[in-house]
Parts: sequence; C-alpha cells; structure tokens
Amino acid sequence: MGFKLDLDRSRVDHARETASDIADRLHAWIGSYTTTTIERAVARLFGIDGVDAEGVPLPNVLIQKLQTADLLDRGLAQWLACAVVDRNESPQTITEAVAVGILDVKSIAGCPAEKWREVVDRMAKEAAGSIKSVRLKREEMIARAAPPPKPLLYVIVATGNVYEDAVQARAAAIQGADIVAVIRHTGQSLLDYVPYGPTTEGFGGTYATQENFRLVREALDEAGEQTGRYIQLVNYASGLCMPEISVMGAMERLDMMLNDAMYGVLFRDINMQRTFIDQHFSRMINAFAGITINTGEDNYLTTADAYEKGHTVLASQLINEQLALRSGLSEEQIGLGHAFEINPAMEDGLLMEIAQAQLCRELFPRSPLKYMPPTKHVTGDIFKTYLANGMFNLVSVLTGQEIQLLGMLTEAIHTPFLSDRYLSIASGRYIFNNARHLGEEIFFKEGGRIQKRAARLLDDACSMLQEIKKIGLEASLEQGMFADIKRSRDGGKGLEGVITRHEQYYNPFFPIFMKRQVCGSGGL
Amino acid sequence: MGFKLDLDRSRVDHARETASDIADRLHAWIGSYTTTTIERAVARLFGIDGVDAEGVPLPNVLIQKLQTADLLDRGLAQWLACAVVDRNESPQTITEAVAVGILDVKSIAGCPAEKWREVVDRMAKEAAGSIKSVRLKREEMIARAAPPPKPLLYVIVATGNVYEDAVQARAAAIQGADIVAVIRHTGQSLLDYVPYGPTTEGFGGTYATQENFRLVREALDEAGEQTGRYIQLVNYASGLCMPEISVMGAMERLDMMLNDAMYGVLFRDINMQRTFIDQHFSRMINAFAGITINTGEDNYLTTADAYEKGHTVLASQLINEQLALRSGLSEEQIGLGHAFEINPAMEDGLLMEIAQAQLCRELFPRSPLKYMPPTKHVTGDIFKTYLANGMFNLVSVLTGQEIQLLGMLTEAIHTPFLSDRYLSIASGRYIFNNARHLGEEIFFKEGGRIQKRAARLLDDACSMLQEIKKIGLEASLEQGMFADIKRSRDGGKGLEGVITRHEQYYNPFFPIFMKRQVCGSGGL
Amino acid sequence: MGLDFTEVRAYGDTINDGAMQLSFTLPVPSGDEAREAARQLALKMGLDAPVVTEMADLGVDCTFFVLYGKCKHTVDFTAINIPKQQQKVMSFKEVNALIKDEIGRKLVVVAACTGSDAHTVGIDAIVNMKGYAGEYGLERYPEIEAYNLGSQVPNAVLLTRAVELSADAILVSQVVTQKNIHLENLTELVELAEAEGIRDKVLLVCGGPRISHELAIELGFDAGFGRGTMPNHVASFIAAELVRRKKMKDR
Amino acid sequence: MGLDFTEVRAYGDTINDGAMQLSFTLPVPSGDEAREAARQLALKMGLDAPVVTEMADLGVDCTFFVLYGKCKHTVDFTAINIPKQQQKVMSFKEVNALIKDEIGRKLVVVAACTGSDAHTVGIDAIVNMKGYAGEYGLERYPEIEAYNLGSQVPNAVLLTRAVELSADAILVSQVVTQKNIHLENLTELVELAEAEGIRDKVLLVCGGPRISHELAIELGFDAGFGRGTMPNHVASFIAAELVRRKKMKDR
Ligand code: B12
Ligand code: B12
Ligand SMILES: Cc1ncc(COP(=O)(O)O)c(C=O)c1O
Ligand SMILES: Cc1ncc(COP(=O)(O)O)c(C=O)c1O
Repeated sequence: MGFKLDLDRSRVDHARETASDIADRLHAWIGSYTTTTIERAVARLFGIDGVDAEGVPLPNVLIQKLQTADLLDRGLAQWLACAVVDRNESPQTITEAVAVGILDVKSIAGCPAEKWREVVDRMAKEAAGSIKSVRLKREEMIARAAPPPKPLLYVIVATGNVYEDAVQARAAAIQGADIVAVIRHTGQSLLDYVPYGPTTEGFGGTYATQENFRLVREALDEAGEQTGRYIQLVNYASGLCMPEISVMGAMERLDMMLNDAMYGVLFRDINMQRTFIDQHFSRMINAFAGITINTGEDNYLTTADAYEKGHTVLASQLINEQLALRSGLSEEQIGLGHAFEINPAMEDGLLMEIAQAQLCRELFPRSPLKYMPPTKHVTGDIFKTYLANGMFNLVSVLTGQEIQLLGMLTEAIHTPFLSDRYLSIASGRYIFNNARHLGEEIFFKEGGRIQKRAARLLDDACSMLQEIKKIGLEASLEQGMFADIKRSRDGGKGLEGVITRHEQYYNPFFPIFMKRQVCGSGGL
Repeated sequence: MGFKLDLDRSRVDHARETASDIADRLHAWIGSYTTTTIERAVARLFGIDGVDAEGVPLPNVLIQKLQTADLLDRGLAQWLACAVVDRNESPQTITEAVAVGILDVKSIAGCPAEKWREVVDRMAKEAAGSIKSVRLKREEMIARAAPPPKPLLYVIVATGNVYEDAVQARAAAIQGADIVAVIRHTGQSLLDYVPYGPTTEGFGGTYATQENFRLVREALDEAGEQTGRYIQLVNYASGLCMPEISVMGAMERLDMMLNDAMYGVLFRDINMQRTFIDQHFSRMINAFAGITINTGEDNYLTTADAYEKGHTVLASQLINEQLALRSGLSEEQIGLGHAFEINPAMEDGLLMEIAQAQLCRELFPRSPLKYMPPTKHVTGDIFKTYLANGMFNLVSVLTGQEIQLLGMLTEAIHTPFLSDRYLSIASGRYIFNNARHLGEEIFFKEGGRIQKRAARLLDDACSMLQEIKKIGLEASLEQGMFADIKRSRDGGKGLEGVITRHEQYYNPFFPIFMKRQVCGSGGL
Repeated sequence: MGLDFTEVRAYGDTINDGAMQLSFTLPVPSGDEAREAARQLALKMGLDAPVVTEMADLGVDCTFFVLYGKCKHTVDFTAINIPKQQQKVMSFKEVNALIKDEIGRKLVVVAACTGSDAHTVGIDAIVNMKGYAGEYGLERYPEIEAYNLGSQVPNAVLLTRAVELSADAILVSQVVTQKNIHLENLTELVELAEAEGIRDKVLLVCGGPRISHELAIELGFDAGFGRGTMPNHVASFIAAELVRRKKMKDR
Repeated sequence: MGLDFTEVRAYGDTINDGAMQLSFTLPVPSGDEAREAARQLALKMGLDAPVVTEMADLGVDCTFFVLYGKCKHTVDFTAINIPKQQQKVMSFKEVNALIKDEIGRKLVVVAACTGSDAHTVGIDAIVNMKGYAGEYGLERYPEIEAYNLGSQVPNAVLLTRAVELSADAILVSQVVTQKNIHLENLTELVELAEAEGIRDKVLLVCGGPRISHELAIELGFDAGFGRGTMPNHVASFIAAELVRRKKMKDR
C-alpha cells in the first residue's frame, strides 16, 4: 500500500502532536479517580464471579457494600488482601460471605502495608498469568491456522438467543467469515452490571455475559478446526461496564473488542468523566490480553452527514489513537473505525469514499483499520443495497483496509438473517478476489478530485484538533463537535460511579498491564 | 479519455493495415454477386410491400419469379423500370399483378438503356429522398432533446408480443433507458423472408416486421416527448435478410442495428458468401440512413473462453471496422462490440476486464463502443449477478464506454421481466453518477498487470490478423479461428440465394448510398 | 393489455403471468431433496411451475434458495381503501400563521425516542432547528415551543415532562422494531396516558420507518408518520387538529 | 434447535420463524393502495406480518415491490424421495474399459441441439474433444464414436442420422425454455422415435440448465442431465446402461 495522496506529512505530524496534547490534558485528571466498574473489574480479575440470591452479580454486591462503607476510595485490592489475610479464605468465599450477610465489610481488620501489598501483588500476578496463558493459546492457534488474506471478513450475529447465535456464528465461519461479532442486547450498555449465565432473550442483539462469550467461542473454535482457520470473536467493551467486559473477554479469549473512548458518551449518553476513566483501564486490559480494539468513528457518519463531517472521523481517530497508546495498546491493536456513508446519490461520491478510505490508510499505516458499510442511506431495496455493499468492498480492497464489516442487503430492514450474512460473505469473497491487486495497479491524478478531497479533509481535521486542544476534549463534547451531539460534563448516566482516589489508592494491575511490552501478534 | 495503456502505436497502425488488406481481399470478389435479399431490399426501396394470398411477402414473390425466369442476374431495377415504362403502373401495382398471376415477368418488353436508366435513377432518387427525410427527422428530434450522459443505458425487451413490447419499452424509457432493442424471435434469422404485420407470438423475442418497428417507435417517441429525451430504437439487421431489414429500419427511423459482418456465419450457420455479400449492401443502407451499427464480438466470449480468446475480439473488431468503412459508415456509426465475460472466480479478473475495455477504447477512440454484460458465468443467484453487473457498469464508466447493454440479474434464468429491466437501469444510473469522473482520476501502473495484459492482447491480435491475411477471411472461418466455430465456404443456409451478376447488372442505390458524405450526426 | 382490477395478478414477462421471485432458507441439508422441499413449499404458497434457480449450502445443514414461480392468487384492487392523513400539508409560514390566528398562543410539543431506542436521527430531523432535507425543524417554528428529550427516554419520564410543560402534543419515535418492541413501547405509552387521565388533553403522535398512520390509529395514537416524513407534515397535522378541537370546544 | 423434519419451516433470524423475501410487480399505480395490494397478496400466499420494504414506480402504472414476511406453510421433508441417477460415476478410463470388456465394440453416439435452439456451448462441452472443466469430451473416448450435429437440428433430421449411423445413444440439448418450447421439442422427439419404431433400439438422453433426471424420465427419456454435468457423467450412464441391457438380452 504505497502513499498515493501526496499528503503534506508535516500536517500529518502536526495533527498527531495536537491529538497527543489533547490526550495528555485528559490524562492530567483521570488518574485521580476510580469507578465502581473498575473495582468490579478488579474483583473479577481476582476470580470473583456468580450472582447472589436476587441474581445480582457478586462483584456488584461487594463493591456496592464497600462503596456504602466508604472503603472504595482506596480500591478493592487493599481491602480484599486484608480480608484474605484476616480470614485466610479465597476472594470468592469472602465475597459470598459478604453477599449472604454473614460478613460485614467493615469488620475486616486492617493489616500492614508491606503485608497486603505482598498478598495483592501475588494474587494479581496469578490473575495476569492466567490471562497471559489465554493470550498464548490464541497465538498458538493462529500460528497453526491458515493466514487469512486481507481485508478480513467481519460479520455480526444478533439473534438475541446465544444458542442460535452459536449456530449462526458457526455457519458464518464455515461460509468464510474471519471475524464474528455478537451484537449486544439494545439496552445492555446502560446496565451498571454485567448479566450472568447463558441468555436467550434480547432485542437487537444478545446480552454480553461470560457464559455467552464461552459458548460462541466454543462454536467458532469448532468451525476453525473444521476449516483449518482461526475465527476471531468480537464483543463490546462499551457502556457502563467497559473494564469488566474487557476482563471477561480476556478470560474467554475474545480477539477483538469494540472499545471506543467516546462512543458511550455520544451514543449512549453515559457521563463523560465516567467513560474517560473507564476506557483507560478497560483498554489496558485489552492491551495485555492481546485483544484488538475497534473504535466507533463510523457512528459519526450515520448520525451527521458523511460528506460534511468526514474530517471529524480523522480528528476522533487521532484522539482515540493517542488515548489507546496511553493504555499500552500497540498500533497493530488499534482498529480505528471509519465508514462508507456518503449519500450514494452524490455525483462522484465514490471518488470521495476512495479519498477518505485512502487517507485513513495513509494516516495510520499500521492500524488494522475497521471499515464500516453503508447503512444510513440504504433502503429496503435489497438489490441496490447489495450493490452498494459491493462498491464498499471494492473501495476497501482498492485502499487496503484490514477489517471489513460486511454490509447486509437488509441493513434497512432487520438484523441479519442467516442468508443475509451468507450473501454478504459471498460478495466480499468475490470482490476481494476479483480485484485482489487493484490497489497496486492504480494511481490517482495529481491535484485531482481524490487528492484534493483528501488534503481538504486533513486540513479540516487539523483545525478541529486545534480548537479541541484550546477548549479541551470535554468542552468539545459539550459543544457537540462530534456527531452533532451535545453532552454535558456532569450529565448522562453513571457519574455516581465515579470515586476520587484516596492517596493510598492501589490497583495492582495498573503497573502489571502497563509494564508489558507491545505484544507482537497484537494485530492478529 | 486519455491514453493510459502506453501502447506501441506502430503495432496499432500495423494491425489496422492488416485488417484493411483482409477487407480488400474480400471486396475483390463480393462485387461480382448479388443475392435474393439484396434485390428484395431494392424492391422494398421502390415501395413494394405487403403479402400475397398465401401470406408470402410480395418482394419475395416478385424476386422468386424473376429468379426462376433467370432475369435476376441483371438486378431487379432494370426489369422493374422497363415494366413501369411498359405498363406505366407503380412498382407495387406491377408486383401485385405478378403475384395474382395476371402478369408474367417474362412478358415485359425490354427498353433502351438510357430510358430505363433514367426511370430507375429517378425512382431511386425519390426513395433515397424519403430515407433522407427520416434521417433529418431524427436529427431534428435529437437536437431538440436533452443530450444524454455517456455511457448510454441500453436495454432489451423480448416478450414475443409487440403490443407488450411497446408497453415495456415505454416503461424502460421512462425509467431512464436511452436505447431500447427488441430482441427477435429465436428462429427469425433463418427465415429467407421478413414476416409482415404486427405479431404477438414469438420465442425468446418478437418478430422483426416493419409494422412492429413502427409500433415500438411510436411508443418510444411518446416516452421521449414525456421525458424531454430522444430514445433510440434498435433491431437486428442480421440473418438471411440483412439488407431488407436495414431498409425497414431506415424507413421506420430505427437508430441502431445489430449488423455484424460475420455473426450470421458463426452463430446462425448462414453461408459465408451470402453473408459477406449481404452485409455490404445492408451496411450501405444503414450508413445512408444515419443508423449506428453494433457488431457482435461479444458473442465470441460467450462461446469461447473470454480470457484466452480476448484477442479474437480485437481482430474481429478491426476487420468489422474496415468492412464497415467500405460500406460508407463513419467511425461514429460503428458501434464495435465487446464484453465483460471473464470468469468472476478469476483472481484479478476485474483488472483483466479493465485492460480489455480500456484497450478497445484506445484502439477505436471515435467508435461508440458497445459493451456487453456478463452472461456466460452468471447463475441463478440473482444477487451475485446483480453485483457482477454493477462491476461491469463501473468498468464501463471507468474506461469511457459509450453504449452500455445493461446486464440483467436474471440473465441465467429468463428473458427480462419488467422489474429486471428497472433494476438494471437503477444500477446503471447509480454507478455512472456515483463514479462519473473516476476515469479522469485514475492511472495505471507502468508495466503493471493491466498494461501488460493490454499489450499482450494487442500482440496476439496482430499475429491472428497476420495469419488471416495469409489464408484469407473465409479460410479463417473454415478453421474456426473465431469463437471456436468452424464453417465451410459452401455450407450453411442461403447459398442458393447468391447470384453471379450479369455485366449489365445495375443497382441504382450503390452509387447513391456510397456517394454520400459521412453524416454528421451518424454517431448520434 | 386487458386488465381486470378486481383480479390483479403479479406481472413479470407478460401481463397476468403471476411471475414472482422468492428467496428463503430451509433448515435441511443441501441436495435434490432440499430443492424438492423448496419447490413443494412454493406450491403450497400458490406458485405454479416453481423453479429453484439457486441453491446454496449454508454449512450448518441449512440451504438457501432463490426461486421463481407464477402466483395463482389475485387481489381485488377496487376493494382497497386506506385511512389517510386527511390534513393537507401546509408550509412553515402557513402553519405559524394558522396557530397565531386561530389559537393565539405558542403550542408546546414534547418529543422523545422512547424505551431503549437510541435512534435520534429521525426525531431530530423532525424537531431540531436544522430540520430535514432543507425543511426547518419544529424548534425553528416561532409559534411552536419544542422540547426534544433525546433518546432512551422511559414512557413515564416522557409523560411527567409533558404534564410539567402542559404539552399540547407528544411526539414519539420508534425505530427498533425487533420482536415488535416498538408496539409494546407505543401501547404502554397510551395506557400510561390513559391511566394518568391525560390521554385526551394531549395529541399523541408517533413515527418511524415502520410506522404508518393506519398502525398508529390502531394503537390509539392520533397520527403516525413513516419514512421520509418532513417536519412541516407533522406541524401541519398538529396545528390543524388542535384548531379543529378548539373550535369544537368553543361551540 | 428443536427441529421437526415433518414440518420444516423457512428460517431467517430464528429457527422456524418462516421468514421469506419476495419481489414482484403489480400492474397498479404506485401508492398506499398498491402497497396494501402487495400486502394482501402476500397474506393470500400464507405470509404472516408481510412488510413492503421497497415500492418502486415502474412508470406505466406498474409498481415493483420487495416484501418480507413469515410463511405459515410447512413441508414434510421425511416424505420426499426423488428418482436419482442410480449409476455411479466412472472415470474416462473406467468407462472405456467397461465398453471394451463388456460390449466389445465402439458405441455410436449422436448429439445435437434441436429445434431452433442454437446454444451449443453445453452440448459441445459434453461431446467435443476439449470437453468441460478439464474433463475430456466424448469425442476423445477411444471406445465411443461421437457425432455432433451442431445446433438448430430438426428432430426428424436427428433421427434419420441416428438410424443411418445405427446409433446406440442420442443426446439432445435444450437450453431455451421460454413458453416451455423445450418440453414440446423433447416430447416431439420421443413421439417421432416411437412412430419410427426405434424408441427401444436407442438410449434417449437429454440435458440443459433446466433439465433434471426426474423431468427427463417423465418425458419418456432414459436419462436427463442438468447444470454442471461433466462428460464422464453421461458416458458412465450410457456405457453402464447399455451393458445392463445387453446382459438382460443375453439371458
Ligand atoms: C443510524 C443508525 C444507528 C445509529 C443511531 C445514531 C443516532 N444518533 O440515531 C447507531 C450506530 C447508534 C445505531 C445503533 C444501533 N442500531 Co441502528 N441503525 C441506524 C440506521 C443505519 C439508520 C437509521 C437512521 O438514522 N435513518 C435516517 C432517519 C432520518 O430516518 P428515520 O429514522 O426513518 O426517520 C424518518 C421517519 O421515520 C420519520 N420519523 C422517525 N421518527 C419519527 C418520530 C415522529 C414523531 C415523526 C412524526 C416522524 C418520525 O421522520 C424521519 C425523517 O423523515 C438503521 C438502518 C437503516 N438504514 O435504517 C439502523 C437500525 C435502525 N439499527 C438497528 C439496530 C438493531 C441497532 C442496535 C440495537 C444494534 C446494536 N445491537 O448495537 C444499536 C443500538 C441502538 C439502540 N439502542 O436503539 C436495526 C433495527 C432493526 C429492527 N428493525 O429492529 C437497523 C434497522 C439496522 C439493522 N438492520 O440491524 N443505529
Ligand atoms: C451463450 C449464450 C448464447 C450464445 C450461444 C452461443 C453458442 N454457440 O452456444 C448466443 C449469444 C448465440 C445466444 C443467443 C441467444 N440466446 Co442465449 N444465452 C447464452 C448464455 C449467456 C449462456 C449459455 C451457456 O453457454 N452456458 C454455459 C453451458 C456450459 O452451460 P449449459 O448450457 O447449461 O450446459 C451444461 C449443462 O446444462 C449440461 N448440458 C447442456 N446440454 C446438454 C445436453 C446433454 C445431452 C447433456 C447430457 C448435458 C447437457 O452440460 C453442460 C455442461 O455442464 C445464457 C444465459 C446463461 N448464463 O445461462 C443465455 C440464454 C440461454 N439465451 C437466451 C436467449 C433467449 C437467446 C436468444 C434466443 C436471444 C435472442 N432472441 O437473440 C438467442 C438465440 C439463440 C437460439 N436461437 O437459441 C435465454 C434463454 C431464456 C429461456 N430460459 O428460454 C438465456 C437464458 C439468456 C436470457 N436470460 O435471456 N445465447
Ligand atoms: C464503538 C462502538 N461501541 C459500542 C457499540 C454498540 O454498543 P452498545 O451495546 O452500547 O449499543 C457500537 C455499535 O455501533 C460501536 O460502534
Ligand atoms: C451482432 C448480432 N447480430 C444478431 C444477433 C441476434 O440475432 P438473431 O435474431 O439472429 O439471433 C445478435 C445477438 O446476440 C448479435 O450479437
């Protein structure tokens, strides 16, 4: 994938530095806070799982109790270590005791710092070790499997019933999908807990639960065996439980997570402070687990106009990248999102799509870019939609995209049928093969429509970043600079879960996850 | 449409000269013959029409009688003039007398050469005049209409029932088609006469009759009025009656004719001598009438393998061009055919299609190239076929084709439904608009896959033409050099209709049609 | 083309041929038997001469089919009549004029995308200043005071706000229709409104890509709007309807 | 996924949901009434909850629809059984060996694309040297003497040639199926063969994209071959069948 847009590289560097400043400004404060879901994630890392009599997840029960007891500002780790020392029981047993009420969290005797630190770090090492072994397992399996040609074929299943998801996921894999995502139940991102066990009822998608992860993982490994490939599994580390879902994914060998720094704020009206604090730890977990993240810039274009707001995608990608790097993710793990959403009725619209896609490629040469299909302007005319998806596939192979979320001919109608997915995979296989080396063959006219559009997008992104740097990312969200959506600093859901850290706050996983060097196969 | 293939122009000139020699060699002999259908065409030009009691077309009745009376070798014109002088009746009345048997063709008294020549030339001038007026009518209408963007959208109707054809043709025009062809009844090309009157029964298509031409012309003019455009009407001057159908088309203001120098030989097993002689006069008529012809090289690729035999298309196009020029057609009237028929399962097949299409464009910069859709490899999977047709449309606008025969999603299933045509037009409009200036924006890598393929095709075409020049076009057909089909010089249908000219043979239309200068709007 | 509108048939190649295209999946392994099963299913649906033109193995003992056939069934087109929005569409200017003259005070409109639905693009297109396809949104109407509560608003919350603001009309958007969640959501709103005794104090209007006026009426709304609705369509209805009701009261 | 093969339903999103896609044109002007007509037609076909997802005006008072719905009908998959080519497919070598050993003379095969059908690609793929997708054609078989009469051959001419050459098998290709012209053509051939009393002296084999073995048997042929047939499939059948018949005679 050569450089074809004749971009002013100094503009590119400048844009990146500006994004870096924006990220630094954010990191100046998020470090002083923790959140309920971060501590619940720590609980899960320590092996605390299951639900109480009312079906409330034990991590929630425990953290809730600690929060009401005003003990949470030091972090779960310290208290838990002391409890382990004190009662010499496992975190799980201790939590169950708390849940049934035979143990009052306040009753735990404190213990000397060097003692609990030593216990915590040992427990944390073990936890990290088991996640590492999952990562190694993935790497082995990939090494054994046939390397898939790029772009990778990514499809979603969304029946609402995990057992049916498993069947449809297997079908997709057998048909040639490289990546399968299980879309979540429509409302889950607003739940401040993660549901438990296998689920069979969901709207628009299926609940993200650890057991559901396991069931679909199993189905895909089976299909992988059968076809001599490795099929990647995707879910959503987003909403009010970003870090917890990352932990579950790390344990069940998910390969990708939708894990955007701002999606929840913009599209789920989740409080921005909560989200910024959560995304940092959530991404650290993904980084350590060798999971590739996907960002959600595509959503800007489904909400605002794709031609007018193309530059907002670039600005957001640069910010997402800088924040991701600060959580220890390697460039190869940062699947920046963008989309093919320009109104198909636009004259030369295809040229504009090529410009945008090529520009993303040239700005982020090492990122496994995630390219999203036309959705907003497609209609119930399934034939036209099928064709538009084909054009999308062509632009993808022409511009060297990596993760191709295949468009569905029924996008405007329903969540994908078994056959819709089959047809989308057939389209991807046909176009990618039939135009395999088109990208190597074609150059763009100097100063032509495509190059001009790309230069323009870059300029606008630079100005936007400048503005954001001036006012700060939070203010830019308040002003609706992304997706035309305005969010207030203290509004939205989940602010009550944000807790100011005590100066003795300790989370053993920060050092462990951040120390780690970029994991080679991160990009898969 | 710049030159992008970096072709060796001397090879191109050389190829053209070789084709020119091949055409000359053919013209060395076809001038010594006439055929029954040529003389019937002359009869029609003189206004002889209608059928006898048994429904046999009067032109056939008359020419048949003259042939059995051994009078045909001097051509109809001379006899008819004498008859007109002798009986002082119109050609039609005279023919009717012959038909009912009250007039014996032998009974016509001869008359002095200067006399009949004077009568013939006057009658011929009138005939030519009325054709010219039809041409002028077309030019006026086009001048008044909105100029359509290229590529032009060309669809076929083929219900078998002319009244239904008319409705569907109007529908297509309203939906945006620029050109409508009425496919002929499957067997018509083998009939040695042209059916008469409106017809409602046909397989695979509708009979080409003058009344059917009129009815569909009317429908399209109506639709043109309604939409402020001029809709072109197409039929087939091919088979055993090439010149007669050209005459009918000239009279009823058809705008295009499928009119290939070899199609009948290869795909209808019509005798080659008959075809070569017929095509010359047939094309003269089209030239004079300002009709654009379409050639049928696409058919080679539906029969033989499109990748292996791509060069045969070029060789044939060059020959078709030279023969067409010798009938007075301007380059703008010669719609050379080619097709998008490479197996879609081929890796980089799309690049090969681009190479072939671009090469045709660069070899024939002034020809209104006619680009045919994928047909052979499409299946009953209408979604995949719809997509393949979209790729075909993209390559067309990318390479600057002019006449786009839109592919049907049901190509592998049935002759087009009303809705199939609608969907194909929608695809063409979407792609052509969405990628309008892609051709201007894109260049091909020097010495890359596309340029290499084009150079290779040109070389192979040159060698093939060399070979044909050596052995002659007839021998090349005997050896199956086109479409893998072998035809013998004296085999096939219609040889009995070939007559050696008497040295006094005279056809007043040769000088009239050939004198005429290239008609400006020929290309439409 | 002789056409009998009391017996309308599908039309493919020749009038009244009944030609139709189907595609579907059957949970049976691909093969001749599967093709025959598809054919039989088509026959049961009333298709003559069904032909499977494509059969694809979906890999989990499921098979996808594309099928063509000729449908025997006919429809009596003359017997169809549909409840339609009677209100003729007015322009931005006309609507404001009407409100000013006939009602003499600003109309209060509260809008939201309810339940777990987060698809705001549609309702925003109707309500926000910017509007849709060049047509100003309700917020831009001088005679309308519009409140857009955004997405994922519980029905209860929506009603409370409506009461607080003593709204003249409530606008609800429902885009997600899986498992008919939109019907549940919309029905719940009507029931709550009745329970709280405010149903007839306010106009209930819903919209979304799968909403039709017909459906809205069935569900107990005053009007429904589907794909491609423009802000002034809705404004016209609200203004005219409220004027009508006012006049009736005044008598 | 609990599956009852005696009551198989279409499968879209969730098992047994009956989901299906239709597209068709109705000769009525586009509009709400047209949409309703499409819906009613779908209901008559046994589709629950039909939704028109696309309605396009075709310009001549005709309207095109894309529609989704849930089919009530079911198929008893357990009750289906299809007459199948019993003959197992042999290779080029095996076929020639069989003929040599069991019959001891070259088999004569006459092939043609009959009637007005000019689609020779299919029959050529079976008969010509070159063959199809890498499989040699019958002309290449040392133990088969194949005559390809080409296209547009009248049935009578084909039979006369077959008699002259005392053919063991006649191969007919029919690709054009409009107005069932292929059925007429094929039936005519069988009738002529019977009239001339040679029906049981020769194997009648037909093929084409719309031909199935089942259909061929119905029409009175000995075998039929559809899309994707390979030369050796046909050769296998001819050789094996003639051997079988020879053995029966010899008893
Ligand atoms: C954009 C979009 C999104 C965006 C929404 C961004 C935003 N801020 O709104 C994002 C990416 C966030 C999103 C998320 C999801 N989406 Co979504 N999304 C779409 C998409 C592509 C376009 C919708 C759209 O904006 N249309 C444009 C607007 C202008 O049209 P409209 O909504 O029809 O509105 C017009 C009329 O209907 C009418 N109207 C609408 N509302 C109202 C109200 C009133 C009072 C009136 C008078 C008129 C009116 O006027 C409007 C202007 O004319 C559709 C697919 C499609 N092409 O339709 C899927 C689609 C609606 N989404 C779908 C799903 C399932 C989801 C998810 C649940 C998926 C998941 N599990 O993650 C999530 C969760 C969202 C949630 N909780 O509801 C499905 C719904 C399936 C179904 N029928 O149930 C669709 C159909 C895609 C699919 N095939 O799966 N989505
Ligand atoms: C190539 C082609 C042509 C070429 C034919 C060139 C030639 N020398 O054969 C040309 C351009 C000349 C042509 C012309 C016409 N064609 Co045509 N043509 C096709 C096309 C695109 C491909 C057919 C093909 O070659 N398939 C590839 C071969 C290998 O597959 P096959 O034929 O199925 O054969 C395989 C099997 O069926 C089997 N088989 C076939 N025959 C036999 C026989 C035996 C004994 C056995 C054992 C097996 C066997 O084995 C083969 C190998 O596996 C089809 C559309 C399509 N994609 O199918 C239209 C199509 C068949 N043509 C069609 C029509 C209508 C015509 C015309 C009548 C149109 C017109 N009015 O001008 C003309 C007239 C031809 C005529 N008189 O018959 C229609 C038929 C519609 C219908 N169902 O009735 C089609 C479907 C296109 C369409 N949608 O309109 N055509
Ligand atoms: C980046 C990102 N995160 C999350 C989601 C969906 O998550 P939720 O389950 O919150 O709808 C999406 C879907 O569009 C997304 O793009
Ligand atoms: C050049 C040319 N002539 C004629 C025809 C068809 O004519 P006929 O009516 O002889 O099938 C075709 C159709 O493929 C063609 O390409």
